[in-house]
Amino acid sequence: MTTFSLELKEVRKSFGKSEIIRGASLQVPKGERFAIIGPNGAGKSTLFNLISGRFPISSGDILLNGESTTKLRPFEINRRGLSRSFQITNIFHRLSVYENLRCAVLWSLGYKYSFWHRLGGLKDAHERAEAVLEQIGLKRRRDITAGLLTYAEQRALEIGITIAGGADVILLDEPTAGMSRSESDMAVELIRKVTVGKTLLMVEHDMSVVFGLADKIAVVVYGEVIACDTPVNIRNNQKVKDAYLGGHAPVEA
Amino acid sequence: MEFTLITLLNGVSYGLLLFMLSSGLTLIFSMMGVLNFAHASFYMLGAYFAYGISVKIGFWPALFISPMLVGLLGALVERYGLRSVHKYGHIPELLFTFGLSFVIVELVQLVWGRSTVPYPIPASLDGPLFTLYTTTFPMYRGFMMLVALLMLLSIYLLLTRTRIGLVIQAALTHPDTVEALGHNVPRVFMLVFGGGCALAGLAGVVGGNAFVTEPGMAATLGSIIFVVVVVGGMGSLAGAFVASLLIGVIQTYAVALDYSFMSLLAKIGTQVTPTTPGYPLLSLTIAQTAPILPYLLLVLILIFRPKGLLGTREG
Amino acid sequence: DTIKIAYIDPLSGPFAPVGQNILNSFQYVADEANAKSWAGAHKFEIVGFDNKGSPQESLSVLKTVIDKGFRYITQGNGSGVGLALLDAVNKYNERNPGKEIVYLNHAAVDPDMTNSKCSFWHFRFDANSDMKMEALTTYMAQDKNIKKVYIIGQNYSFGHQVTRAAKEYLARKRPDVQIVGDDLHPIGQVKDFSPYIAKIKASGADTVITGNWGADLALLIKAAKDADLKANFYTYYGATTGVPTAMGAAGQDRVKYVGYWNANNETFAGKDVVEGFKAKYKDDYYSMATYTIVAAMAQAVKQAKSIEPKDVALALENAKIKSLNGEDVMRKSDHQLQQPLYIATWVKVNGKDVKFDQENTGLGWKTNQKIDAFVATQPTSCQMKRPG
Amino acid sequence: MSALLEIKDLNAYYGKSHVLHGVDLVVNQGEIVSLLGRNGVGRSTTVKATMGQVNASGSIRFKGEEIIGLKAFQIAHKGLGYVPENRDIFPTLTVEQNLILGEKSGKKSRWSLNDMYKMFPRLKERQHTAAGVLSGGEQQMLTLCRTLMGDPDLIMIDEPTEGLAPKIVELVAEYLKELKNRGISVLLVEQKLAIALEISQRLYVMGHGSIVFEGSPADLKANENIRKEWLEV
Amino acid sequence: MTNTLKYKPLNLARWIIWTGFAVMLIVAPLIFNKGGSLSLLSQMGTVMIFGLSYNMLLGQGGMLSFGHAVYSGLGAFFAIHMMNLVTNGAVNFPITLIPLIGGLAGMAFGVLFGYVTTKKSGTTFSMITLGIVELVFACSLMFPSFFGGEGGISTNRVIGQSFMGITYGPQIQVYYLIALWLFVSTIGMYAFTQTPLGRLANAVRDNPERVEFIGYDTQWVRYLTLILSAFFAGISGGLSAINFEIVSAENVSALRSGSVLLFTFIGGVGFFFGPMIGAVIGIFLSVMLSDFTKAWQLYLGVFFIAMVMFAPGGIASILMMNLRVAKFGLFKRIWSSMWKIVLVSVVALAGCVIAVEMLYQRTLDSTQGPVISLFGVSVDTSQPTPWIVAVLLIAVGGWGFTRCKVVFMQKWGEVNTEIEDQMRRAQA
Ligand SMILES: Nc1ncnc2c1ncn2[C@@H]1O[C@H](COP(=O)(O)OP(=O)(O)OP(=O)(O)O)[C@@H](O)[C@H]1O
Ligand SMILES: Nc1ncnc2c1ncn2[C@@H]1O[C@H](COP(=O)(O)OP(=O)(O)OP(=O)(O)O)[C@@H](O)[C@H]1O
Ligand SMILES: CC(C)C[C@H](N)C(=O)O
Ligand SMILES: [Mg+2]
Ligand SMILES: [Mg+2]
Repeated sequence: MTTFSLELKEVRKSFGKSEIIRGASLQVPKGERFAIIGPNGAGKSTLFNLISGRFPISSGDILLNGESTTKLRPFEINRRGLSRSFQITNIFHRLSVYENLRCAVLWSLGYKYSFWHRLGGLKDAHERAEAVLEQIGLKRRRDITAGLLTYAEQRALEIGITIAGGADVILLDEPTAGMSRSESDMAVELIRKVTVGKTLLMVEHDMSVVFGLADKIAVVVYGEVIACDTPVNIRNNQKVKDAYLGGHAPVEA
Repeated sequence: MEFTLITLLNGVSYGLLLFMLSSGLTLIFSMMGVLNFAHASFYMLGAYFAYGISVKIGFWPALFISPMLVGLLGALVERYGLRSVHKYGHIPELLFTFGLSFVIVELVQLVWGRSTVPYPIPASLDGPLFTLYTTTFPMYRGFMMLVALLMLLSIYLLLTRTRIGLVIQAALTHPDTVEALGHNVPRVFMLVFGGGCALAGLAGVVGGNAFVTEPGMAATLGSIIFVVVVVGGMGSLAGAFVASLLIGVIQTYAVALDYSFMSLLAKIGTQVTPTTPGYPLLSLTIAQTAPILPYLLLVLILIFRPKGLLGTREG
Repeated sequence: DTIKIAYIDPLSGPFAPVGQNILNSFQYVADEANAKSWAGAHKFEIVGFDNKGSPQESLSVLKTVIDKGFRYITQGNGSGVGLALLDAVNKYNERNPGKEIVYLNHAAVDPDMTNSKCSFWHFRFDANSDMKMEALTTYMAQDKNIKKVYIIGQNYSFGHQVTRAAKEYLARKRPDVQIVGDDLHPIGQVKDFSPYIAKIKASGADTVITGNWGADLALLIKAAKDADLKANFYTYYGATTGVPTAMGAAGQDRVKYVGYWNANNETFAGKDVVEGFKAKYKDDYYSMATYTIVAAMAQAVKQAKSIEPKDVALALENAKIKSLNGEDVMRKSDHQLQQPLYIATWVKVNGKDVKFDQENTGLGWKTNQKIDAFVATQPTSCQMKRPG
Repeated sequence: MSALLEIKDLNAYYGKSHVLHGVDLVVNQGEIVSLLGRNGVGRSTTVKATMGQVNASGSIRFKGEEIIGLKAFQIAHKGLGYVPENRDIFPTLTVEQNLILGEKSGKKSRWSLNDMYKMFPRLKERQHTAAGVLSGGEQQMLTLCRTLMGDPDLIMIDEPTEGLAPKIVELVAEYLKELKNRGISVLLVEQKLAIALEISQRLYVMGHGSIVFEGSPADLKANENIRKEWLEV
Repeated sequence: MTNTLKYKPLNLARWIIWTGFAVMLIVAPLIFNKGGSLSLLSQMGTVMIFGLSYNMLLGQGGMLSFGHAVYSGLGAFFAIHMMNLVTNGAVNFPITLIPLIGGLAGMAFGVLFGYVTTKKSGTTFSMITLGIVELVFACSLMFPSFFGGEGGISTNRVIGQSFMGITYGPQIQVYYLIALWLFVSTIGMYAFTQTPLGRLANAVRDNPERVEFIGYDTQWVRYLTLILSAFFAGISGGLSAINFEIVSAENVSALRSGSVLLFTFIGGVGFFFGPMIGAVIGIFLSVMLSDFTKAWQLYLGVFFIAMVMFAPGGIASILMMNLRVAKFGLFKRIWSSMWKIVLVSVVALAGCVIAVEMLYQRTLDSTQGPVISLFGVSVDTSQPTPWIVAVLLIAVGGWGFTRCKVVFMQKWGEVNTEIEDQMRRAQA
């Protein structure tokens, strides 16, 4: 049996009395790009929160590269190579763009909680941060305080922080929300570029992004994965149409 | 038996005074997020105003006028001071009230001098309410308890029958949005702060003559009421109530207990002498630890139940 | 020349009222001394410095006043501060020979300061707490109604000393009296004394001994009245600023104090000072040590023909000082002034033996007994190092 | 048809930066008007300025009255409703409390809580949940309903469909039409051209802080240039 | 609190700054050599270390502590007990290194208490620290053998034989000891801001949640930062033990903790050197002012309030803003309106001070006779003239202030907009 990058087994999650995730199962092979779609409130972001360790799961199991992560805390999961972005921008708004990225690479380069290294002397961290800066196209905004960036730039930085640590499983939650058509086209390019050879899981409502980027699409409805298939098959799946896409499928695509 | 009952009564009435003070603080703290370090100063102002007024026209008018005045002053402080600081965040707000407490003490001394003022208990309330075995329970303490309970009731009604609480909580995170929905946020803030101060003022009117009215009265009550608010759970009036009583009773009883590890060990036959290692700790009586109990409670509560006793949210 | 004395005591914060009153007392007496040339051509100048009631702050003030050229300091409010100052003065004098300073203690009464920690540079003009307890217990010994005694005090050096002495001396003089309890509470922090009163009540005590002062005493007595505790209070500091007002009628006939003086003494000695002080400051003169200190200093500089601290200190040793309570002697062996002590009770002013009230309450202190200096005197363990 | 909202020569500033340079815009009674434009051209600013949340000069008349310079809550009481763009729900309050806060004191609303729950049953399911934990889309629904509770005559909605599932987007479009049928005017700020074209009577396109196009959906569809220059990149 | 440490001078500039700092420390006592200023300087030095260590928490890590004095205070207690042990001959240890004992003790308690406090952040953290400081303070009276009760523990710093004439008897030697430690600690704490942990503390301050998702445990970041900060606080405690030769309960009090918060805030938490300015001003106000006037607490309170209301970034931010203006060569544009506003403020201030002083005379010190000396002039408060003067000064100053403020704010705004434009252009 091949190990998947990420595997959910009958995951359940309740908040108080309401069960939000009702036995979701999913298998993501290495190096594939997955999109997750589903109605509002279906539990997509919650699923991400469970996978990344933000919330503990109620039952079931989550395997990252074949190892269970359900007992681990977010930073431990991150150290095992999973990194995520947020639906609502979540950056270090008072640090400069460059510092945001440099913080994000420190752990993976093994600097831990060091207070005996001089930041300025860490060549590898510097180079890595600069490289990511280049990739996300914020080179010219390098020394701006992150809080002052425009919305789209902040979204790009959000992605930058997520990938900077070099994790090989990446979770993106609505990376293009609030972007205009052209901006989201650029974002798609960016995502495509930075996830080469990595496993990607992405929540999106923008169908052009979903169908443009994903190798496979998983549909979450009421806390369950009701379908998981190639984009073509999903587009023609009646269940998905009823639950999610509505009358005319991808309008803007 | 006499001792137990009277101590309980003492504890409860002390607790209720704490509640009077902390209710205003809870209100301000929970709603506006302002840690009002000057709260006890407003308590002091209440006492001094009441003294000034009662000398002229008697205690009963003072009971009403003084809290009004303090409330008005609080509202002015909010309007011309806190409001402009609000945008910088909570730490500056806190520091503002911190500085204010200095200023108030000084002003009070300027007006009334540095020593105790003779603010007496009104004759009609002076005397025993009832006698329990041989100990009399003063009428004034009964009055204090009554006022505290009335206060609890009226705040409760205010909070549950109006939307003020909601407006303020919402305005804490999104003031613009609340305003766009048609609520006059600045005015509500001013009212709440003024109201909270008025409550402190009322506590001052009642507590000032029950104890002493002097410039140091604010400093000594300052931190204990923070303990009450936090232990009760920030934002929970009921919590503040429970915590006040709890702390009042614990402290009162602790004072009465002369037990220590040493006496415990003596009971089981081990004698402790001053040369025993850890003697200072072993010989400490519960009575002597009374002053730290509230803080110990605070730390323990925050570690094991950061929401506070009846609180609903953290931090 | 001018004899500059730095008064280092609390002038702000909770203990400011007492500090201010005593500063005024000093200045009043100094004015009088200057007007009447007590010290011949020399004049007194007493300047107040605020130590905010803290030992550490006091040491920082000490540095300041030394820098400003003061060679005499006086302090009294709080033995904790007193001990710290004593230590600092000793160290300074050791490190700066020829520039010594002298510490005139007007009220810090921890006995240690003239026993194990005694110093040539320190003179105490108040009676130490053991002497006061000696006098107090001597008085109490005569009262056969006293059967059960409760001791309550502030939890610091002075409070501890009072508790210890009370137990010791009562055991010696009245072995039949039972100590039914003793308590130490944090200083200046207790708002509500009713639990302590409940405890006292439960113990069945008929007499309470306390060294409490300031609000701690006022609140204690008030709480006793509320709970209808029928016990007498033997205090050290019933006459200090703030206590009379807070006590009011509640303490009538029930509160006594022991001190080196009482305005309503047998001859009303010091009447002029009390009246003059009241006229000038609208306040009561009770800190008679101020008078003794100025008088002693005047006498010493005249005798030494110098205002150099070392000379003055030597002249102070064994000095016989005429003060308002008679002729006092500064004992050479430990620099503890030997003086008579008074026991007085809080009663209504009657114009006869109780002329002066306090804080306009209409109540004043009636002298019960004047106890001669030799009765109250205590042995000392002082081994003083005198400058060579 | 009379002009309900009439904006003339509106200039607005954030601190010292001048964002709007003379915006003219009219919304008539019972009309859905869309305000389009690229990111950052100042559409949200226009709406915020109308609501009194941004420093502005010029003229804004609502029901014939000048409202520029009034405080936001006064403007709200005149009957203007505003749905902000970034899901400004009150996170610590429950869904129901959020809705209750939408009501204005001393005014009878034509909408009740139940109307809202009927519109979005999802909200009813979550009514006692703290709004902060709602999903992105649920929050969007909540802000819309909250403003409706205040019974506005003109509702200004800033990007209501962001983060909503395609099916819900259609639903929102339906409801906006429904609002219009009930006599409520709508000023819609949108990113999704399709919806704007579908439901609005008139459209404005903004560029660099002023209006560069005004016309019907048909006009815009016909006008390739405007679309190229001002809406796409 | 914004741009922490954005200020990155060139390496050369850095060398100049540090050397300048060292030179300043060396010559300060030569310049300020009036009686008493030496002990003032010594105090400032210790409080600077304390403030800087506090800012590691507040400015860098976003942790608002109400109990920082616990670490400096306990450090001081251990240092002083160590000194007493040396005096008794129980151990042998050089005085010069005593602050290290304080630091280690502070650190040890950082390890102990920090474990509890840093579990939480935000208001909960603040409240636990308040609880801890009150606890420790209350304990200080319960264990007099360690804390010395109300009177504290005294010591004698002149112990052991002198080393090259250094006995630490004279204040000047103590000053240089403090200066040395200040210099070393400042370098240490500055270096900390440039380490991975230091930067992560910033990240945790800004957004603790996200930090968890880049591989770090926020609790550890807070905990380690606190431990290091407690170490430096302990050093300052050890130095103050040497300086005062006494340590008492107030060293671990909430009041002391509050004042370091105030000083640091006044200095400016947004800049590394802010707390140093705060220490200078704070010590000056609380030590000197109380010598000059009885109304010092009133002034202190009003000063704090004014700072909080009008300059929440602290003195450092005012300074840096002006420096920035100067750097862009635009200072001459605001200069004319600036000196005017300063002038009228001084006038109004003088009026207020006169009024306050006279008021104090009339109420609290009425017994001392109506004459006081103000700025070296003796004034009779029972006459109307000085009152009229005071009111006039306030009126004129106040009126002038409102007038000048408008002009100044406008100019100030213009200049700063221009600067920001320039900066933006430079980046674009
Ligand atoms: N902490 C929580 N407590 C209670 N309910 C929660 C919590 N977090 C999420 N929920 C609920 O779980 C459901 C799923 O939320 P989630 O954010 O996962 O949805 P989503 O699929 O991401 O939707 P959207 O596309 O709108 O973002 C929602 O109904 C939400 O209210
Ligand atoms: N609070 C603010 N302070 C300073 N500038 C701001 C602020 N808010 C917005 N701006 C600037 O004003 C301009 C107009 O912003 P606005 O939010 O109105 O744009 P928009 O058209 O709504 O775009 P979006 O699609 O991003 O919502 C932008 O350039 C933006 O950077
Ligand atoms: C002024 C006095 C009340 C001080 C007290 N006697 C003490 O020694 O502490
Ligand atoms: Mg989501
Ligand atoms: Mg917008």
